[in-house]
Amino acid sequence: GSKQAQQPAQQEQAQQQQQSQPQQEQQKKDKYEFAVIVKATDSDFWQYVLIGANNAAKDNPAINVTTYGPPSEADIDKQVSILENVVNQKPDAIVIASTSSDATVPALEKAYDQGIKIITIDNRVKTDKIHSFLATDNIEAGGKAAQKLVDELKAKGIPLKGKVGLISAMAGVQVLIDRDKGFTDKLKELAPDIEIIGPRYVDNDVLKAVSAAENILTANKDVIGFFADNNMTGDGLARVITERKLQDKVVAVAFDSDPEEIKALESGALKALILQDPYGMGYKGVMSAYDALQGKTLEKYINTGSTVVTKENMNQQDIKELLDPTLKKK
Amino acid sequence: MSVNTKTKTTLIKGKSLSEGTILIVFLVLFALLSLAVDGFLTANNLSNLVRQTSINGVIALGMTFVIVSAGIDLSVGSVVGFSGMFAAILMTQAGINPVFSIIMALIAGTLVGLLNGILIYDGKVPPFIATLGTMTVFRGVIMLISGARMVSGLPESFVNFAQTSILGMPSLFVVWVLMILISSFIMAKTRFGRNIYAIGSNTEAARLSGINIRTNMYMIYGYSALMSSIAGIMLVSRLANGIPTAGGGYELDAIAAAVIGGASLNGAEGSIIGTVVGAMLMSTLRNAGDLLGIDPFILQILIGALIVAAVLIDQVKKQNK
Amino acid sequence: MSVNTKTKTTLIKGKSLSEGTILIVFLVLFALLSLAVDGFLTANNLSNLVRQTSINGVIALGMTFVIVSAGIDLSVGSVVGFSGMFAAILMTQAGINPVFSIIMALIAGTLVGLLNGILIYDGKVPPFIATLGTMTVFRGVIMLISGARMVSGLPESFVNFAQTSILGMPSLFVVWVLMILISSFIMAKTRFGRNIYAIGSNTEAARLSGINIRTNMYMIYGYSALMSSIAGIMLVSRLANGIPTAGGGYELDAIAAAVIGGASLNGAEGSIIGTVVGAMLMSTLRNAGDLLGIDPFILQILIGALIVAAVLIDQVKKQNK
Amino acid sequence: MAEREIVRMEGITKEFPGVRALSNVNLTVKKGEVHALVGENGAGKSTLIKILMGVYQKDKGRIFIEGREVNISNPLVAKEYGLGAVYQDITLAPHLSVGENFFLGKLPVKNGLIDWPTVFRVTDETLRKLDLNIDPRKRLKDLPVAQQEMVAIAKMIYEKVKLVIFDEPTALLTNEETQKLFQIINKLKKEGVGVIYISHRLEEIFGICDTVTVLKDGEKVATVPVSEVNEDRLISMMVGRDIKDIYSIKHYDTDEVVLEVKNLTREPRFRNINFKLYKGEILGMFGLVGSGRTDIVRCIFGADKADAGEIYVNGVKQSLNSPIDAIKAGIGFLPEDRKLQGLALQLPVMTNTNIVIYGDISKFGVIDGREEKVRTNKYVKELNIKTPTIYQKVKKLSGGNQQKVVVSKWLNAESKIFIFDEPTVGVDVGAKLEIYKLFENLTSQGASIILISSYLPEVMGLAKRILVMYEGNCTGIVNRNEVTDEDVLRLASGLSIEGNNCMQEGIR
Ligand SMILES: Nc1ncnc2c1ncn2[C@@H]1O[C@H](COP(=O)(O)OP(=O)(O)OP(=O)(O)O)[C@@H](O)[C@H]1O
Ligand SMILES: Nc1ncnc2c1ncn2[C@@H]1O[C@H](COP(=O)(O)OP(=O)(O)OP(=O)(O)O)[C@@H](O)[C@H]1O
Ligand SMILES: [Mg+2]
Ligand SMILES: [Mg+2]
Repeated sequence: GSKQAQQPAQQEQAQQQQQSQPQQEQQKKDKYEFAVIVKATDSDFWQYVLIGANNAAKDNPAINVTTYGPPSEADIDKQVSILENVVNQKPDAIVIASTSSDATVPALEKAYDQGIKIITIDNRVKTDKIHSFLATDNIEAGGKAAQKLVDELKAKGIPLKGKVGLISAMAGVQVLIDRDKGFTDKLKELAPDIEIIGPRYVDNDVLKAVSAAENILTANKDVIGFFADNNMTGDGLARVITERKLQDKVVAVAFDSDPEEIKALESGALKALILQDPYGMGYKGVMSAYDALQGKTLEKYINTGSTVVTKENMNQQDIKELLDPTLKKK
Repeated sequence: MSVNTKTKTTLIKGKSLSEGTILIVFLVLFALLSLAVDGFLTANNLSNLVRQTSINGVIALGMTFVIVSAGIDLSVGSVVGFSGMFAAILMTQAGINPVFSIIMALIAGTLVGLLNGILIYDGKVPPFIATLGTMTVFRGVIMLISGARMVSGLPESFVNFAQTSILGMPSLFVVWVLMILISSFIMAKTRFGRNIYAIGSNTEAARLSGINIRTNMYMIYGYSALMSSIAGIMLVSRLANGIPTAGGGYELDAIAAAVIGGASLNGAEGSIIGTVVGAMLMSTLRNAGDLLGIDPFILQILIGALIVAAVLIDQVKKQNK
Repeated sequence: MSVNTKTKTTLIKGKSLSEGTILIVFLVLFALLSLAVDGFLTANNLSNLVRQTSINGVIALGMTFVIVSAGIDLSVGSVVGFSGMFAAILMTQAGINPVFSIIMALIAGTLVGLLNGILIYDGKVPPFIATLGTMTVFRGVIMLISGARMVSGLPESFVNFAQTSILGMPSLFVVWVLMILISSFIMAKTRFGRNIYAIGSNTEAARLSGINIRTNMYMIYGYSALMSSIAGIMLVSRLANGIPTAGGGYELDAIAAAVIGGASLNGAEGSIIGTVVGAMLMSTLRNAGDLLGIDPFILQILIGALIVAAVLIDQVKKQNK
Repeated sequence: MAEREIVRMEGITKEFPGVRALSNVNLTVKKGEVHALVGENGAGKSTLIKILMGVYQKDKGRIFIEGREVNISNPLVAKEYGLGAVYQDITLAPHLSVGENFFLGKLPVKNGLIDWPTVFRVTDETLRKLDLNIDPRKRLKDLPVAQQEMVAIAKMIYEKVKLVIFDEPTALLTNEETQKLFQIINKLKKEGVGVIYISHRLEEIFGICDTVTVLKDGEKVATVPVSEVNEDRLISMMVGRDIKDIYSIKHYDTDEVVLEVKNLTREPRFRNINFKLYKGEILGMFGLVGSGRTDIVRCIFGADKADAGEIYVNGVKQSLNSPIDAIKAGIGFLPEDRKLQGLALQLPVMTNTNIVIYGDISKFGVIDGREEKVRTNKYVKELNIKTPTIYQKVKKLSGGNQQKVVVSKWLNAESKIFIFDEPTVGVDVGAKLEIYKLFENLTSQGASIILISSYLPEVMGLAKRILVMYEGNCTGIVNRNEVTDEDVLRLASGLSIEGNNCMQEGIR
């Protein structure tokens, strides 16, 4: 099941008393309440995480998952509030993709001290009071994008000079900053003659991403490549390349996956997608928490990895599932 | 009498002084950019420019109706997203043919406007609050019906529309021009248009003159929602996908376009042509900023400053009269 | 006179009928939730609840001043972000001590409000546009000064503040209560407070009565910016980081709180206590939604509906009088 | 004499876009003098005093106060020089209490806090001294307009000024308050305060003023002691021609009932109202402020809903649920407050003139632009509306001309029953005459008129039958030939008059 059962009030009070003596010995229950909190509920990426989490609950009948998230990633304060409210409900475990690295620390530490199992995913939180952290190494993944871009240019015989446009979904978001940094550093290392135009920020709006890509192309005659650091920007970029039939002249690489990006990969508008494993984060996050409840010791950091997907490998079953985790929805 | 009395301009034959000012600002800017920015005055870029403006431009037309009636419509962005998502779902998951899907989506979107009208007229809820409510509610509805996921696999014919040209002009721009013509015709030549100004100027006097305020309010907010719905369809065609977050924040752009174009938030002032110039001014700035490679943050600061400056110049001009 | 005349309520000694309505709505909701939702009426949850409301609550106080003066302040969210980021940078990169950093940030933030006041009074730019401009500009400024990067490594003492309790109450809540007391004192008991109502009711009459509109406008927008700056500092302490996007969209929450609490966007109506209840109502809904594990989209729809419903109920009540 | 002079304005000239409002006007006011300022609508009276008060800036000319040349750059400066004004439109804050309005901008402070008890006590005392019974805690906008104006006047008196300006103060007042105002003016005069008094009611000028200055088309015609002119002379100076006996109009009343009202009730405003209106008749409605006249006609017009009662138009029972129904039934309504209810101020004369009939001059919703202009020009000419073009915003017209625009709207709608609620408020003699001629004209063509006026001479002069209201009750429908002014005033005050039971309807 995936809806939260209500705890009777008495039990709540009983638990409140327990709270004064932290780190009780784990009592085994036949039903555990898990809270999964994502950064936002409005995008495919986070929906994939939730699919993973819910699947884990379906695979393991002892787990009941309730999902939470603010409407948009910009609502950092709202996410902290949600976490506080969740901690107050005393679930057995919390799996959280924290928007901020610091803001959630107090609430998480409090939960940890109450004996709640804490698994953080996607973004590192600055505390040791967690049981495990599962995430993509975004700097490394950004580097992979640069590597792939350079490889493709070489394969096409395009000389490594000219310009590469960088379209970023939003300013001031840590994972994007990491991706862009990974990409920029690696590209400078591999092809020092290439100039990076951007980043152009587009408020995570596809239409604005379209305009940004168009305008970069208009202003610069020698654009040989593009990098888009999430799916919204990838969609916008793919649109422009398709419309202008630049598949053969410009190498475009983007992050994440959604149906539009997959199509673009097929058509060659995007040469590669750097995929994280949101499903895996959700699924493994819940499973790790369960393991912790069973008394197992977990690794402090699990790199959920990033995968470079191209037209060539996109039809392998494992990659297909990575591209579209809804295929795995139970 | 309120603070804003001072911002009012002389309306002569439906044209306000402000329009003139902003048109001049726009033309000067345009001339400067043509000279100073390589690649600005090219067919390609101009076609980009008008296309980039079209979708927001259509929304701003409906917003002008609302603002002239002394109202405000914060729900336009959600209506854009809602109608687009609705059409996308009908076309894909329900397999309904594009034309029919579009019609249904336009109707559904327009009904949101009707709801606004009912809340505002019958419920006497101030427009800001009523449309803030529907904005929030319908963003939630979009998420619910789409499961917060992108909807893809739209029919080719539909997706191609945004790419095609009609008489050498981008099709989206043609839609905008059509809507401009219809809207300015309504504003300037029809009874409904006059009623909007009358309601914006003095609702009580309008009522005592036999104007049916209820019907007109329904029509005003319905028209705004219809424009947003059309913009929503244009957006889906352009992006080839139904995107759950699409349209978020568009209300501020639309309001800014109308006000830069001389509309007063106190009602009874504003015109379609002013709004069109206002919308063009904003997107021209963004376009030129990108072409010049101006630091995006500095560009943002400049755009903010220019929104204010446009109105400021108009004020200074009026004072010197 | 415009459509909104109908929304006006009888103000007797600074209290409007609307307040009563909304207070009742709130109390009924609160009672229902206490009975129906486990874990709602616990010390722990109530402490969460008030803490979650505090930051938006402080912003809404300043917004009330602005709205009562018949203005609007869209820049509050950017001021929140700006003052917070400014303080964070001073504390970390400049190594200035927290208290001094906070003071400097409050001054810097308040200057944004002064700028709003100058644009609105001296530039005669309508408040909506002036503050839309500063909102855009200062979001750009935040990005520029922070390089669009999160600022971390804040002093422990500062970060701890948001976690501590004062007299058993969360410190952020204590700050809010303090600001509530100060604000309602100003509104009800001082000349400045009464001038705000006079300006909101009839600026021209206020001017002819020798009220210095310029000074008062500076003070009104300055006060709003000061409140937002304080909220910005509270937010940085709560989030333990200077976050470049922080505060985005807060303006709508603050406006909603004031209007739900009985303020009229036409000015001269509204009160601090009403706004406080309005803010509490919204966050209580969100809190209860979380506790009940309601689907976030449905929760969003409910919140949107309740914003409208609160005002609607008030209208219906007034009509039955 | 110079030491006795308070204000001297010399060579004042002022232009608005397209209008020369004043050219080379002189005006001197002495201590204890009540100086009348008269002239047609748009002659520049309000503009002149607004320049004195610093609301507008003069283009040319000089202003002296007690012999010293001054530069009045804004209203605050004027205030500091001891000048006070009550404008045509009341400039108070409607949302605030009476007491607070009294102390607007200078609320008394005690220990840093506003001293509310003093505010309300002092306000109450001042109002009482002027014999006004108004609760100082009430919100201004909840008071009737007349009381709002009395508050404005009382406030100014309280401020102890050297020179007081009244711009058409009696337009919104009824007899009772007008008398109070005159007492106040006499008191001010005795205290050596100078008064500038603007009015279109000439008998008031002769009642209380010492000197009169006549303006015409922005120029000064003459300044003369009131004792040296008579009413006819004054009128001819104002309008440039002779006008005699303005109330002498022809009557065209018939026996045909066009409107019948039975038992109309809307609690708590009025109850059991019965009357008939005949074709071609002018029916007067008289009463004190708040007696319910406006409420009655608003119900007839469908603007408010009645609790009970029936309305018949041409013998057909009507359900008048909205103004739209009333307009269809051929009723036209000129509301008493033209700014709030009659006009779309920011819109051009043209739109205001045609607002009711856009449906008739449009095909499929598209307006016949030529017809729109033709009609507007016709009424601008017929009613002699002073406006530079038909595209001028109504808000830029003078008060009287604004009123004419409202009239033109209903003429244009070809109504058969006209309800005029205080139609001549703020209208000059010449224009009044035009409006009366219009009544004559309308009735001659078979239209009927309900004329509400708080100005007794007007009602007595124009209407053969007068319905008198007192506190929501009809105290009589009298025949003007059978009663005196005093009788009508008695009825309006709830007293009966001898030998005349007027509640019957067969007076005619
Ligand atoms: N703000 C303004 N802008 C343009 N024209 C104006 C303005 N105010 C007044 N006028 C014009 O100046 C002239 C004088 O107007 P003013 O209000 O002084 O007349 P008035 O003598 O007071 O008339 P009334 O008896 O109708 O009040 C009129 O033609 C009027 O239309
Ligand atoms: N005593 C009062 N207290 C509050 N409001 C009042 C009072 N008397 C009248 N009013 C308001 O003033 C307006 C005019 O009142 P009403 O229609 O009863 O008077 P009237 O006979 O038309 O008088 P008037 O000469 O002012 O037109 C109405 O809107 C009414 O609600
Ligand atoms: Mg005048
Ligand atoms: Mg009346």
